[in-house]
Amino acid sequence: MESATIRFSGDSGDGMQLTGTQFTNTSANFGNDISTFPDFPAEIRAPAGTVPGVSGFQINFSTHDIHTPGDRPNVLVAMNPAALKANVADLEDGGLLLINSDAFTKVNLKKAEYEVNPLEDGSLDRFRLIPMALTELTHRAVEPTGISKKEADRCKNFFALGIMYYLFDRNLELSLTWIDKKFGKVPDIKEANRLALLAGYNFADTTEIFADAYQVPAANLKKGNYRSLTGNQAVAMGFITASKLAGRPLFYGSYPITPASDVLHELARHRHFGVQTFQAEDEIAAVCAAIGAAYGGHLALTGTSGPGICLKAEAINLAVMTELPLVILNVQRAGPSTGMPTKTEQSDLLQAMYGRNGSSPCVVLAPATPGECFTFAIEAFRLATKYMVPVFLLSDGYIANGAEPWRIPNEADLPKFEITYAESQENFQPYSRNNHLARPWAVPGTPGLEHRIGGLEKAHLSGNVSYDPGNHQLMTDYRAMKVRNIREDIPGLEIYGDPEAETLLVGWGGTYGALFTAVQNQNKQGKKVAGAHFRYINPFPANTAEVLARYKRIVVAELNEGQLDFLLKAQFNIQTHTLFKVQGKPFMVREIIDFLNAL
Amino acid sequence: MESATIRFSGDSGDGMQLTGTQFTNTSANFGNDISTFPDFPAEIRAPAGTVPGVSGFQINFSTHDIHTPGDRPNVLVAMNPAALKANVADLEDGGLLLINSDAFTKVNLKKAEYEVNPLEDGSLDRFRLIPMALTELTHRAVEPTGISKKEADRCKNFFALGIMYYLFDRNLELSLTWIDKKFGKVPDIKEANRLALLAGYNFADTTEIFADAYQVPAANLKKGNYRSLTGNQAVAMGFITASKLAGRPLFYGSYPITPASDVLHELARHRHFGVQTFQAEDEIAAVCAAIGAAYGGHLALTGTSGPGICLKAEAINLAVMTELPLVILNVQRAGPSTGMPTKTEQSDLLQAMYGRNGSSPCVVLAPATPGECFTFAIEAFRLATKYMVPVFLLSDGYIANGAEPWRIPNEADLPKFEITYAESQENFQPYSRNNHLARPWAVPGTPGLEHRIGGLEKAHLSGNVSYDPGNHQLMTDYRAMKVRNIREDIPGLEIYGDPEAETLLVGWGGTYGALFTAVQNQNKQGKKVAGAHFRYINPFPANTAEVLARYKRIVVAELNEGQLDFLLKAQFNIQTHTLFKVQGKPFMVREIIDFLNAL
Amino acid sequence: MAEATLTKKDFQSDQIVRWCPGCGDYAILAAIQSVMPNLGVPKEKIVFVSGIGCSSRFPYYMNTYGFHTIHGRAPAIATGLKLSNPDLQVFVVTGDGDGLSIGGNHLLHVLRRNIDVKILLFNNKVYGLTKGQYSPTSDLGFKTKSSPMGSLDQPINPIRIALASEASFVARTYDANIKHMTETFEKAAAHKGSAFIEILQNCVIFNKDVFNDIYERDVRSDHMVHLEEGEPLVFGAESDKGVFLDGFSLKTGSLEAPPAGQLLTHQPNQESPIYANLLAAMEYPQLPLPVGVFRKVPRPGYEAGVQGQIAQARTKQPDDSLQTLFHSGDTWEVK
Amino acid sequence: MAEATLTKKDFQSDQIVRWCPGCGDYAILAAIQSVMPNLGVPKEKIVFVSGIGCSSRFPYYMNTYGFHTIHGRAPAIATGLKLSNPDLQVFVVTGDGDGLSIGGNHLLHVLRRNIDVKILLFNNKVYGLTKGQYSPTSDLGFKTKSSPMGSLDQPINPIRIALASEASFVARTYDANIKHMTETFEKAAAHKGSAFIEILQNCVIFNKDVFNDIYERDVRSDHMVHLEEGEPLVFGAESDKGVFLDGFSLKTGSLEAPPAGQLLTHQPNQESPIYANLLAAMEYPQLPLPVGVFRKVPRPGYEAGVQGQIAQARTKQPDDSLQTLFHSGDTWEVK
Ligand SMILES: Cc1ncc(C[n+]2csc(CCOP(=O)(O)OP(=O)(O)O)c2C)c(N)n1
Ligand SMILES: Cc1ncc(C[n+]2csc(CCOP(=O)(O)OP(=O)(O)O)c2C)c(N)n1
Ligand code: SF4
Ligand code: SF4
Ligand SMILES: [Mg+2]
Ligand SMILES: [Mg+2]
Repeated sequence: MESATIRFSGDSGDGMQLTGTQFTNTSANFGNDISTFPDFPAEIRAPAGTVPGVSGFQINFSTHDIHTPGDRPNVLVAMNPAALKANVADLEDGGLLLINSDAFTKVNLKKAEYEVNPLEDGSLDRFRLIPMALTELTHRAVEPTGISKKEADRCKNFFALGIMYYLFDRNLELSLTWIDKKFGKVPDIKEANRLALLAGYNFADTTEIFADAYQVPAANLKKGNYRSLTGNQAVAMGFITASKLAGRPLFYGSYPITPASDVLHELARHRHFGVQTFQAEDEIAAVCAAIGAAYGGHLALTGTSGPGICLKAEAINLAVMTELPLVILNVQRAGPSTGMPTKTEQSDLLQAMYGRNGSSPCVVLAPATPGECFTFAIEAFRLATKYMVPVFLLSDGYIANGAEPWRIPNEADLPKFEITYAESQENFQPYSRNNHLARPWAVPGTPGLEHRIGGLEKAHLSGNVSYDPGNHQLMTDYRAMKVRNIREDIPGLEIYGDPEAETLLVGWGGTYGALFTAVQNQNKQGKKVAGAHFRYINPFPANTAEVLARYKRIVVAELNEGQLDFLLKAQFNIQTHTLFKVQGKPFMVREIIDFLNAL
Repeated sequence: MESATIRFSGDSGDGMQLTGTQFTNTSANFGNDISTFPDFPAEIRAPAGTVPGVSGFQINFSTHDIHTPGDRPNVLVAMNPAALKANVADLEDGGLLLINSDAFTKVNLKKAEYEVNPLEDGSLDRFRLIPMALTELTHRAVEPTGISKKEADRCKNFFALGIMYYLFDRNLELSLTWIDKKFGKVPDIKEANRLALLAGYNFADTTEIFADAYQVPAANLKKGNYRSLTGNQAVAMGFITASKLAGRPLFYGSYPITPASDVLHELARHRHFGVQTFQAEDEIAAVCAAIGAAYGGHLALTGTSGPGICLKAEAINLAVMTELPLVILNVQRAGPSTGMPTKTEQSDLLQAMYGRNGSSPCVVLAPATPGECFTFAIEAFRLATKYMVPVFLLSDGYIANGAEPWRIPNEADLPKFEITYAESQENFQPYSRNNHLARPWAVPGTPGLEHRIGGLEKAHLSGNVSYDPGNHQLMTDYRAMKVRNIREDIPGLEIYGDPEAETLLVGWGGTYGALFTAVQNQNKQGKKVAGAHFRYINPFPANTAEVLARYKRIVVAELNEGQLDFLLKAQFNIQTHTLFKVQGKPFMVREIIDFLNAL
Repeated sequence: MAEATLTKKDFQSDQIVRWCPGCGDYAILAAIQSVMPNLGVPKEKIVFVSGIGCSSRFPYYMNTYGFHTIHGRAPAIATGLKLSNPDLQVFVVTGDGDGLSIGGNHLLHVLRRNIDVKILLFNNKVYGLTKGQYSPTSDLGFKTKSSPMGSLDQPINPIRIALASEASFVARTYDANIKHMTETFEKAAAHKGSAFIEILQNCVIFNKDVFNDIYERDVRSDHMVHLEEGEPLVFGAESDKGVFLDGFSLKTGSLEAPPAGQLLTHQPNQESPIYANLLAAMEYPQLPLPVGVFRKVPRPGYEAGVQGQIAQARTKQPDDSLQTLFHSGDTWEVK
Repeated sequence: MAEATLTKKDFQSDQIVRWCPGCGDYAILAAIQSVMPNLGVPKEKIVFVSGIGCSSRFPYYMNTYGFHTIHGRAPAIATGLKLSNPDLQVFVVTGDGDGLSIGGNHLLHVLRRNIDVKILLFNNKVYGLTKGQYSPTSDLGFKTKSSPMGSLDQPINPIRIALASEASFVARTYDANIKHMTETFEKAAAHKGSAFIEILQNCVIFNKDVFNDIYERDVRSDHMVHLEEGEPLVFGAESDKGVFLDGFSLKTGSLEAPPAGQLLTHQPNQESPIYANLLAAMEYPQLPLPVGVFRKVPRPGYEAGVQGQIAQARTKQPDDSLQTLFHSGDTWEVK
């Protein structure tokens, strides 16, 4: 087998995220390329056993390069009827369906709103159905530890994991070590989980429920040390790295919100890097505190998700006017309004571009993969501090929670960027500009640079309040030019896929994996398709017009109603074919291929 | 003379706004067409005598139709050196410059940062300079009343007004009546102002400082009753009218902000129309209270200026999701951030379109003149309640404070619109839709319609919370279609100017007067130019694509960095020539003509 | 009268309740549902407005009108609703995060205006919905994912905030006592004007049993004092202890051998805020925690004020025709 | 030491002051400028952060660092600044609208966190900058352009809000008394932690002389009581009257023939908020208005807490190299 996709699904309380992560780490360690997609229930804990309470974790692991967690699982593990109901439609025909038959009780069937037991009505016939008394088997396995029934119940995810390890011929070592570490302080629980894992593996081995174990050999990844990383972890690590590279402390002002909260949690654990996390009373205070810290000379970051950006808009404009370096992280989720907080979407792009009063240019970046969340976190601060400008970093729920193997960089290979504060001087001009139009970063505490800034229009050079018409035009132009000129400081738009293509598939941010895979797939089938993916959106790369002009047909695919499409049309006077999806879900590769084929 | 432009300028304390308004009313009453432009100092009262403290009021009055307050005054009244300094550059060559020479003291010259007295250094030679001892003359005129020197000082604006009345052969009656009414309770002040006005008039008459009085005959205006109206007054009156027409009370939730506060003041005076004004603790509470009132079945309005819209964004999205009728008035001012609060700009258009997370369509309207502020206030509520959707009404500082004669409509000629609330019924479906896709307006208190709404994605029909991917797509599409379909319910884009034009001058909102005048002017010179002005921006009128396609050359002119231009390019795949101005000032007709000539 | 026959069941919606098993919210929901039939208000005149949080899912479970709004803004939305429809009975449901963190300012202003809405603040001293960060009522040193080394934020006391906001009705109750909740809610509903009720609520997932030291059955009588109008502040299993004011400080002592100072008698109707502030300063474990109505004073209602101004304006200017409106300035005729 | 030689003039910026002639803000500016040289802090370490309002133009006139931010948000911006640079001396300038209307929540939270910033709230009971609408401290019935029939909003008392926000330093002073302002500002600057100072300020344009009944020279001694630590609450031109606590109510009486109750002695250091709340309840004309320091208690500073956690974390995990960070999870090698 070249690659396989497993989805673990169960009740929120069944530990499916944990099971998925264990399988991910083991496979990654084994040398597969991987990509994962956790699918959480909506934030309220739904009643156990119901469809809204189902938690899922999908992993795609492969012997070659992969870029998506897979469209449809080859194997589905369903711990209860609700999990089956919520996920079975995605399982490929002929796929392996592993079910905890103990959970298919009358009560549970009713909770999942099944009228008849699907295990009995033939509705699952097109799958390789394997019902197993997982609860029962786990209970028996952990009996020697004498733990309670309830505690025993909670071990059944490890039993299921053991089965999967057998099926894909994986080594148990990593998970056993993890169990040791995690439950070291509660020996009987540790032992129970150990026993469950081993029992699952052995049970699969001895009962011959599977014809054979599959082999998904190690991928041919670039040499190096790897770890698995979600976008949220990566972005946090990137910000800390930026702080180390710049030699300035990181300040994170935030207010909890799904799916951005984990960045706060992650950064809060890193006080020993000098990181300050400030959990503010709301998003307004969070961004304002960050602006205060930027004024104070820190690497200032604020992070949230869409609705929080609404609240930060007025203050972001203050940073635009005062030309302070500020990075704004938006882990996008499905909107408008509260929308679907746990679901992914790319619909906050135009908000980042235009969601403020007045002419208010900010830099807009969008990492394409979990790994790029790391590099773009650094890039965001490089640009913010070099150009004294707010920078939006648009991540999304999909890459924020999805994981992929990340090749650990050498410190020496990391980009450098230098920060200089204004130094004591006579006749300091807070709104003078250097050759790339940045004003000086003058940090309070520096003797001789005492000056006043604020949200009223500033006079060129002196920074005094000015209502002069010509000055307002000049400053408006400066603010715009400063951002526009960043074109010269960023890489050009790259093309992947068939060099002779006539069709260009264009996307941005977190959809990269699916688009890339679709192009690969098309090329394999001899279709003349290439792809270009935007990570830099404001400004667009310098060669954008030229690249777009090369193709007969431009297809724009995004998870919104056409926001990048809109920007491209307005700026480059092009016509496009468009594939828009607003369903709170990432693209399936199939959807893109079908669309391209139907053109 | 066909038309004339006078600018009164003086210190904030000199009563220039009052003087201007008097001249306006008298001229309007006389039968001229008029257009005015008050130019307030920035909001803090600057020290008397300085340039930032100068207050100006320009009026253009004419014997034919006019649409702008005039580019450059023919007559400038400057009450002190600062007023001269701030305004003299605008006076036309050969223009009449009336100056209060008493104010040109050393101290005042210094406050205005004049090194030498401009009355003496020949720098005003290109004007018809008329220095007068206005202070002195006024003091003498009011002596009989025995009022204090300070009080006497405050009468000199009426002295100046008297001079202007003589110069343009105006009747004093209206102003004398006004003085009677206004100062009725303080007889000596009343008498003093009367004396000052008469003395100014008589002084001009007897001293023969002017060769002759000018005649600007009455214009040929449509028959009817007229009054003069600023955009802020008009919009307030329009909202009250909407409330009367709909038979539902008006609720205005607002928080004071320049230049929108006067709408709050104006509406607060109309409690007897059942109007509720709620001065909230901030803009967020203001829009939220309005949403509560919309939910409660009122005509709900919230109003502010740009920075306030930032704060309202999250709540506007709640109205989008809950599909409640809400009108949002934005009296635009120069941005970004606090910007220049007293100055005009059109730079919040894209914010209205895209300034929220997610895909969040709202209707966007922009009245073109002070008078249209009235009709579009009604139109905003007609659309909001018919389609159950938030509607932005984009006014700006220029039309909000500028006045023009307004032909008082007959009640019978006003548009009708009907509002229906959902009635008690079984199995009520709060997210069912009528044939124009509006959901029912179900007001709490109605038996049998108990239901729950909120900001989470709603299930089609039932309105329950839904995370279903297909439902999210469906509802996203409905929200967009609902707004898009309004195309069918609004007038098409009209063309003015040369019917055989090859060039189309396009604008939106408050720049109409200048653009229209420029086209008229070009046509007079035989230039083949036409104009089209957008009042409906989202959706654009149904015939927009077709109209734009008719012209070889499209020129977009707006007071921002190109926001309408951007929308047109993205939606209609056109190329444009652009004239953008971001100076906190309206267009001068000359600028547009020059631009067109240079094409 | 139709409403006279309503029962608790009539107030249960068809939505499955989705709080965690064991969450204190269930008991609060049950108490509210059981109080509803007693209000004498028809179902369709009752509206629950909430913000965002676990607690704020509340309206979905009530078979009344309901509006699950945005984070922290429920008081403002309720204000507009109540001003537009003064005869509705409006409840606001909020949490310690929703109401005191992002929404603190709206809470303050709705209370000072004395808008006639009943505000139920579910205080579980944590952000439940976003999975367990510390809140403005969390204890100093509270360790959460966002405060792994302990919270540094001095907690605020919701009752003190409500009193400083000039609230006319201020009470505290707790999820472990349905009867006490029921009585408190009924008193709040009967009050004309804003009513603020803090409800101690157990978040079994992220701040499990944080109030158990105070309100568990076996300690309750010693660690709480139930406020009863006109009654002395007496507590203890044997009702043998009292709360005494000595100078500016409060202390407890036995009734049999009373300490120096004056035994407090509960006077929620005092116009001056001094007495209520005194009670609000009582915090466990230094003193028993007071529950019940801290303050209940008559104050003019805002809605009535608005309606009064409209009526008065109409008396003064009875003509509200459009023609009069249009002609209300200087006008002239062109012939 | 360079800073020792600073004078008031060094703190005057080159900007023309643009308040209305007669505005109370001038006196406050003069008082602040005269206090600056005495702080022992070099000019470059002083920052004035303000919101929006007439009062908030303040930073332009100070020759220190200054940040004129956006409406209501100065406390939050000051928080970030102070956390990033704990050795700055940060002042926040705000108004009754900026600080208590739109910015009420940030004020509350900066105070409870005890961030070491000095907050000067210019209370003129009106929105000056937007030309005269009523504010959260305006009197009931106040007629303005936005309340032509009189305001219906119950005013709040800034001191009570600050106390409920757990502020560690709370004071009131007034623009008519430079000496009192100067002393109060100096005390605030010396306090470690948040300091909140309400300054009664005369807006001569929109709320002219609103405090004259209280603080004009000839009535001042009868209508105000100056709080002095350890001294009895005595007032009157002859210092012959006192403030007495009788049960839960305060009253005034002659010292010679004292009424029932206890003459209050000023104790701003009381840990319990009861005493300070008592003073905060004193409002003119029922009682003389207290000015001076209401409360001043030691509390741990937030910045120190953060720095402490960083230091502790570094002791525990001294290795802050990037390689260690990158390798901090499960890793594997591909060869
Ligand atoms: C603007 C905005 N910011 C943040 C959030 C995320 N959020 C939802 S609920 C909540 C806190 C809830 O805490 P609390 O009010 O105490 O309610 P509980 O869940 O504890 O009942 C937060 C931060 C949001 N929904 N909207
Ligand atoms: C977001 C926003 N809303 C409203 C305003 C308008 N505004 C400026 S200052 C102010 C009130 C100022 O009152 P206060 O704080 O009492 O200051 P004062 O002018 O009385 O000193 C308002 C409403 C604004 N600048 N920004
Ligand atoms: S997380 Fe806590 S508050 Fe939320 S439902 Fe669960 S137990 Fe209740
Ligand atoms: S309006 Fe009032 S507060 Fe503002 S500067 Fe003038 S007097 Fe001072
Ligand atoms: Mg909570
Ligand atoms: Mg004020």
